[in-house]
Amino acid sequence: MRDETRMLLDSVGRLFEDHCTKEVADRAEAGIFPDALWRAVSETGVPLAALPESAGGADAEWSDLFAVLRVAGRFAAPIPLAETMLAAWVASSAGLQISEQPMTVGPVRLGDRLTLERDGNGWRLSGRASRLPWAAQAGRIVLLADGPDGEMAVALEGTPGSSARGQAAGAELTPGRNMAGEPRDTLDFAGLRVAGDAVAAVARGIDRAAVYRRGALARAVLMAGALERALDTAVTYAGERKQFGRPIAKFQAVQQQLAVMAGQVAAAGAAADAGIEAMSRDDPAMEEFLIAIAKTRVGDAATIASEIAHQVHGAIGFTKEYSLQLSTRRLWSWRDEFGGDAEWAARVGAFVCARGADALWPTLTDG
Amino acid sequence: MRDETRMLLDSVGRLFEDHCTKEVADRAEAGIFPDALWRAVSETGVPLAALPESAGGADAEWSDLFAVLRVAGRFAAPIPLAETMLAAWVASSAGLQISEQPMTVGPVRLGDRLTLERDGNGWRLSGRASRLPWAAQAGRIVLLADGPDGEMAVALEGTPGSSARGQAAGAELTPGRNMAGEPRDTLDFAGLRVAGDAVAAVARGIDRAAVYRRGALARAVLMAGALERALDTAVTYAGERKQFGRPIAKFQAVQQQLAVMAGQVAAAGAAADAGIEAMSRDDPAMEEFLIAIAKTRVGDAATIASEIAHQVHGAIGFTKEYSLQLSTRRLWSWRDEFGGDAEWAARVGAFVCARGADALWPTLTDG
Amino acid sequence: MTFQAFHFDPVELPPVARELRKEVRAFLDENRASLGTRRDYDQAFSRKMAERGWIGMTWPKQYGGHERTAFERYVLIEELLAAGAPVGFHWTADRQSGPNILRFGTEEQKQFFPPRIARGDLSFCIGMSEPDSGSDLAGTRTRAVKVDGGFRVNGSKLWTSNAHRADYMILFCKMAEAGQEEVDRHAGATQFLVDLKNSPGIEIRPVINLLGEHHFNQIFLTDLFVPDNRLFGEVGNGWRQVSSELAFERSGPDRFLVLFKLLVEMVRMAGPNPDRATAAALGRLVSQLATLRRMSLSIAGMLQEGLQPLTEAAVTKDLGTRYEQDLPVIARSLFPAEPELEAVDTYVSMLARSTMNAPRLSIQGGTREILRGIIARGLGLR
Amino acid sequence: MTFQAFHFDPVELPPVARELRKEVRAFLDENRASLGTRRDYDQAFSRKMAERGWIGMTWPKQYGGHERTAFERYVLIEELLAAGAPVGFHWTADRQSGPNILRFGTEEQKQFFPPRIARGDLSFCIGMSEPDSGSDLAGTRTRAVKVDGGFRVNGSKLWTSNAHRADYMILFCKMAEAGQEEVDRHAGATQFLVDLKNSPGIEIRPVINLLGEHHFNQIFLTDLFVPDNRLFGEVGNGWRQVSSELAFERSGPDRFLVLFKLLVEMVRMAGPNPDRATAAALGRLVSQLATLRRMSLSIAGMLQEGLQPLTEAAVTKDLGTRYEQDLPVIARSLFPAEPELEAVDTYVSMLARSTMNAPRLSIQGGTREILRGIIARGLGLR
Repeated sequence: MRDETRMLLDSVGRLFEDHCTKEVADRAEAGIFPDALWRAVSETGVPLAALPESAGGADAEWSDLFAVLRVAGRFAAPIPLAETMLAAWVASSAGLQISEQPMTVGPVRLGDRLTLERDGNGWRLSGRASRLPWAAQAGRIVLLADGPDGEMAVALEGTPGSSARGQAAGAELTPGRNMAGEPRDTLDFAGLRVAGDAVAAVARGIDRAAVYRRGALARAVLMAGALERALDTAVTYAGERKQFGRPIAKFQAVQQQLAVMAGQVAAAGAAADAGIEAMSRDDPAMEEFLIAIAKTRVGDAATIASEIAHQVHGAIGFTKEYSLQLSTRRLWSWRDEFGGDAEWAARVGAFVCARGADALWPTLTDG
Repeated sequence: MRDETRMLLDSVGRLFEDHCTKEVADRAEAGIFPDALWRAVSETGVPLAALPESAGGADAEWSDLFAVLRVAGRFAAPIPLAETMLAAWVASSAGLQISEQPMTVGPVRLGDRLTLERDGNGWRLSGRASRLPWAAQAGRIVLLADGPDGEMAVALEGTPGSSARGQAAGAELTPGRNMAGEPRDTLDFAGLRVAGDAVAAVARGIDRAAVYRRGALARAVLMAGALERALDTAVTYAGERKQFGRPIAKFQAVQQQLAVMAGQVAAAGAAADAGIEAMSRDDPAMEEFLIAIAKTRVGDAATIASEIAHQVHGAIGFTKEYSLQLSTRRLWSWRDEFGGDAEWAARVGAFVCARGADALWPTLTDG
Repeated sequence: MTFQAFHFDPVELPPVARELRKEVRAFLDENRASLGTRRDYDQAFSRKMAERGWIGMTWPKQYGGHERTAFERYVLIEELLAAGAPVGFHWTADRQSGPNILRFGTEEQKQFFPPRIARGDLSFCIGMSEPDSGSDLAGTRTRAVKVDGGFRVNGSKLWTSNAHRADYMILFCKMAEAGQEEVDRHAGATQFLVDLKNSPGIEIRPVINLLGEHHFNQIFLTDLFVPDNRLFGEVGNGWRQVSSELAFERSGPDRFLVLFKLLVEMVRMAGPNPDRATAAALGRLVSQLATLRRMSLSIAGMLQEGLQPLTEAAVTKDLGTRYEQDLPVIARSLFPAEPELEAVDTYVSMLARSTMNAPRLSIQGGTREILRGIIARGLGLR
Repeated sequence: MTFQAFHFDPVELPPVARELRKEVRAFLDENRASLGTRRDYDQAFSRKMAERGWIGMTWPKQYGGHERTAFERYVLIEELLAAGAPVGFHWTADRQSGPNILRFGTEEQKQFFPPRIARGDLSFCIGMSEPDSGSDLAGTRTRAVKVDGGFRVNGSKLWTSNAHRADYMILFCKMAEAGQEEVDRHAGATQFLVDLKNSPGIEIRPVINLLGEHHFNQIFLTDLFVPDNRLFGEVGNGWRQVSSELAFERSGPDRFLVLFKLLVEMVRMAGPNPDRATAAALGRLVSQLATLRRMSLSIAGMLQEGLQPLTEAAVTKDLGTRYEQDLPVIARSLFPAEPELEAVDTYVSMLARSTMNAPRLSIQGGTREILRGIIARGLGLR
């Protein structure tokens, strides 16, 4: 790891540690956006760092940004950091306006489809974007839609604070949340009129498939962080909690379970790293293959590790009061966002089967 | 359990314990049929006990006969006991001759198909019966074949001792074995001439499907016994084997593993019992459903339990010298004979899905 | 060689139990509106059951019971659970507290409590766990001191399900001398029947679970006075009284039917003609469930004979929990969906609830490690 | 909070390693007839590798090595393993014995052994386990007594792979006083380099495995004389010498490529267009394998830097074994077949071999419990 990367991670780590308190998490879950946290993160420049310097960014490496996501995942930071990074990337590359405010990006589900039709010198947007992260609280919503000549990006002004059912960014909004209480709002567009300068053709390769894939990777990386936190929490708890007169960490059954959990956490980190590296390959098919592996492996790790973490904790881990659920509820949610591990695993399998049995080894060792 | 049943099981248990030594097992695997064991078992009347008294049987309950199979499974008895029971049932009900010698029955694989064509006052038999248990060593081979008017049973004179590749019962014989070294020979018939009195229409309900299903149950019951033996072996070993100055049974990790194994062994026994009871229902569809559950559940138990048994044993369990492999190699083989757990599980699933979600509970509680 | 470490002898349900099943199904059909909701604690429903003699159904008639067999009770409760009936009001009292009072209570207690439970008038909760004693009851710190006319109790209880709604709590604590703040691990364990609604010195605080629901409570007992006639069983006999409950608590169909509705929805998702892999995955689950039910029924048979099959109960509970915790994992892999608690789609919301509830299953009724320790003891390993 | 209990830092294969991969593939292609057979021990094949500088490739040139990187060696061995090359003759010597001699041997030993190993002239085996000491080396009973000009060794070794074929054995034993029959658990552990082909007092008996194959041996040592110059390392330092091998032994691609050919055959069975469930099941396996390979490569990077990542090696071995033991189970469920060792069908015979070999995987290189104990220690739990 480069020194500047390590310094960046240390500093955002301290920032998250200061801001991501249990109270902030609880308030966020009650629908109150953590403005102070967002401002602090925003001031580091991380959310827009991938943009070229000309566009107010820092030409940062995606690998550094995603390493920050891992830290955010550790601290269960209740902000649309990944979404803002991806929204800025899509909008800026298409030449659209971006915002310092939290942004979101979509569609995030395979089945959703948005369409754009010409309307004078503007456009009309129709269709549904389901379970868009933080849609009601985003300052800008960047969507990918099918235009008459191919994929287009749309940047809509958000209406932050509109978390009740109703209108948001001109759409019908149905608020929702994932199992961790993070906002996942559905937007329905019925021919919404959009100005011409808010719509542009996507840059080559920075399209819906790319957003879906990197969104999946973002979730994998967040999960890798959440898994590290859950392990840390479980190991600490096992050392402190006494039963039968000694810390439960001294029971071989608990040790063996935590060892299994640690193995899964380590594998998740390694798989997430491989996915991150894949972004620098400039080979979308191979990027998709490696991200698919990451989402699959991390998802499987999340399933095994969260079970063990709860098992080790016993009843306390099942309470809202205790912090373990901040990690595990996110793991249960994130593993199915931007496609679950079953979907991505099928993609991995389809990829290797299409190449054939004798190409399996070359495929695995490529690069 | 009835008193006579318990007495029967006690006496065959002693018989198997006396005869099923490691030496007998090794010799059987080397191709030498355990005549003394067979004679002893034969003298109890068990192999033919299901037949009516008029046919030399004892009108015994199938449940008692299958309870004997469980004991045979415990002792890894290297004889075609289940096959002889089933062969006698098919042949006798069709009015064909049976034999005091070991018999076998087939086809045992779904894909195999035998056909009979009229030839004067006799018949011609064609087709393949793959991996027929002990075919080369059986005194009589009872096969189910498609005749011009439906299923027919054929009873062929065996040619015991013909374990080399060559002819057996007039067929081309390709010797084979399962992973436990038990004979599984393939017979190819190319229009073999069979006398008229060796062929008869099957009795109602005592057909190929019934043989396949009860063959699967026989394997499940044998496995339930082999699982009990493997557990007993592992528990005994754990109590005797010392590491780090104490018996490995005292390590919590070993205790927890053996507890898991014991649970699987108990479940296998219960599932096998349910399959056995199903034979008395006189409802072939429900019998098939419950036997499918038994083969599935016991197969899954075999997979989990055999892994733990070997794990607890370490290197010694991996040797030919030590007895654990007599149980585990049979478990690995038997779980895939007469259809593996994947096949039978799919049958269970298809059955409940065809009835629909709301019928699931009534189906489970029926009876 | 004995070969069979544990016994799960086959049992056949008597005709009377089959008859009862029909009655229960008819009853559930009449009360369809109460089923499958999140409102599990419903005294009105319990009263309807009481009217039919379905609470305390195996108890002696002289104490309000109906002297029916364990098999009938088994059929009743599996039907209730499979249907998602709201049995929370009487559940604990019917399963544990009532039978325990009949076994260890004074004649006055047996006259007072069981008939009221059987009428659906009284609900119970169990005050056992404490902040520092979960699996390890010897760590109990709540202490009772003998005073004039009764006992004075101080301490606190944690994870007490339904304490905020129940009428009575069976309190597990230790005897101490006056003024003694700490009790040692081996002090005499003693139980009391505590009137939660009419006793000063009880503070009940909610403990919200990770689904945002209120089932657990923390209870603070400050100079709680319990009169002599509400001492339960003998001073120092608390251990034995508690462990006799465990076979009941661990072997019932509630140990593998908590998430049954998810399996039903999975079958619905599969449709009438699933592909082979889907059919096989469902088939393996159904095979596990059918086998668990058989094992549980076999234990009911042993309970009917007056046996205490503690090891067999631990086996069944452990297997049942493993099966249920696997359910949502397999559901996700067969029928991928983004789980959502508030989803309109039954499967999607059930997937969320099941996923979030799964961790609880291996905690209640004994953790996995504790159960496997009991099984290992049954194998003679410890 | 540190969060990262273990380190698996990303590494990138240097260009020279990529080049080597091409060479190795060409070499394997030329020697296609030797691949994937059951004949794993083939000195002629090892000699061919030696000619290319592929045995002892990371060792110093002055001792017959080639001073290439750990990454190149990594690429070499993963290619060999994936292809099923017969590496048994030099495997142990190349992986463990040679590096260990270079680290702890005398100058004379370093001059003698490594160059001969690198030429494909000498093969080694490891005499560590005994009847009463498997995971627990402190239970070792084989004892050496100092005599004039050397040592006299008595005892026996078990599970010694390839002892019937190897030239030398690195023997692990304990120092004793003359006449002492029993040694205590804490006596000084010491190693020797034993010439198996030219020493009286050695009896080697086959231990046949459950596949009917001869890999293991039991070795009886009766007044075996080992000259002073074949004492290996220091008297009493045997423990430390042995544990330094473990990171090498546990992290390599041999810990997850033993059954690789089964995965290849599963992909073949699936065909180019598998259904979703089959694709997903294969995808999960491929995802595990790709991740294991990355972790193993990361450890190679640490070894290259001179680190001893023992915990990371234990993690990788444990995960690798779990993955490989699951392979035949998942194969059976995806592509049901009656496994048959002698089947003509590659998949069917491989399924049988894999099923029967699977138990071995969690024994060799440290049992599951031992590895998890090491990981737990790395977590600070013990």
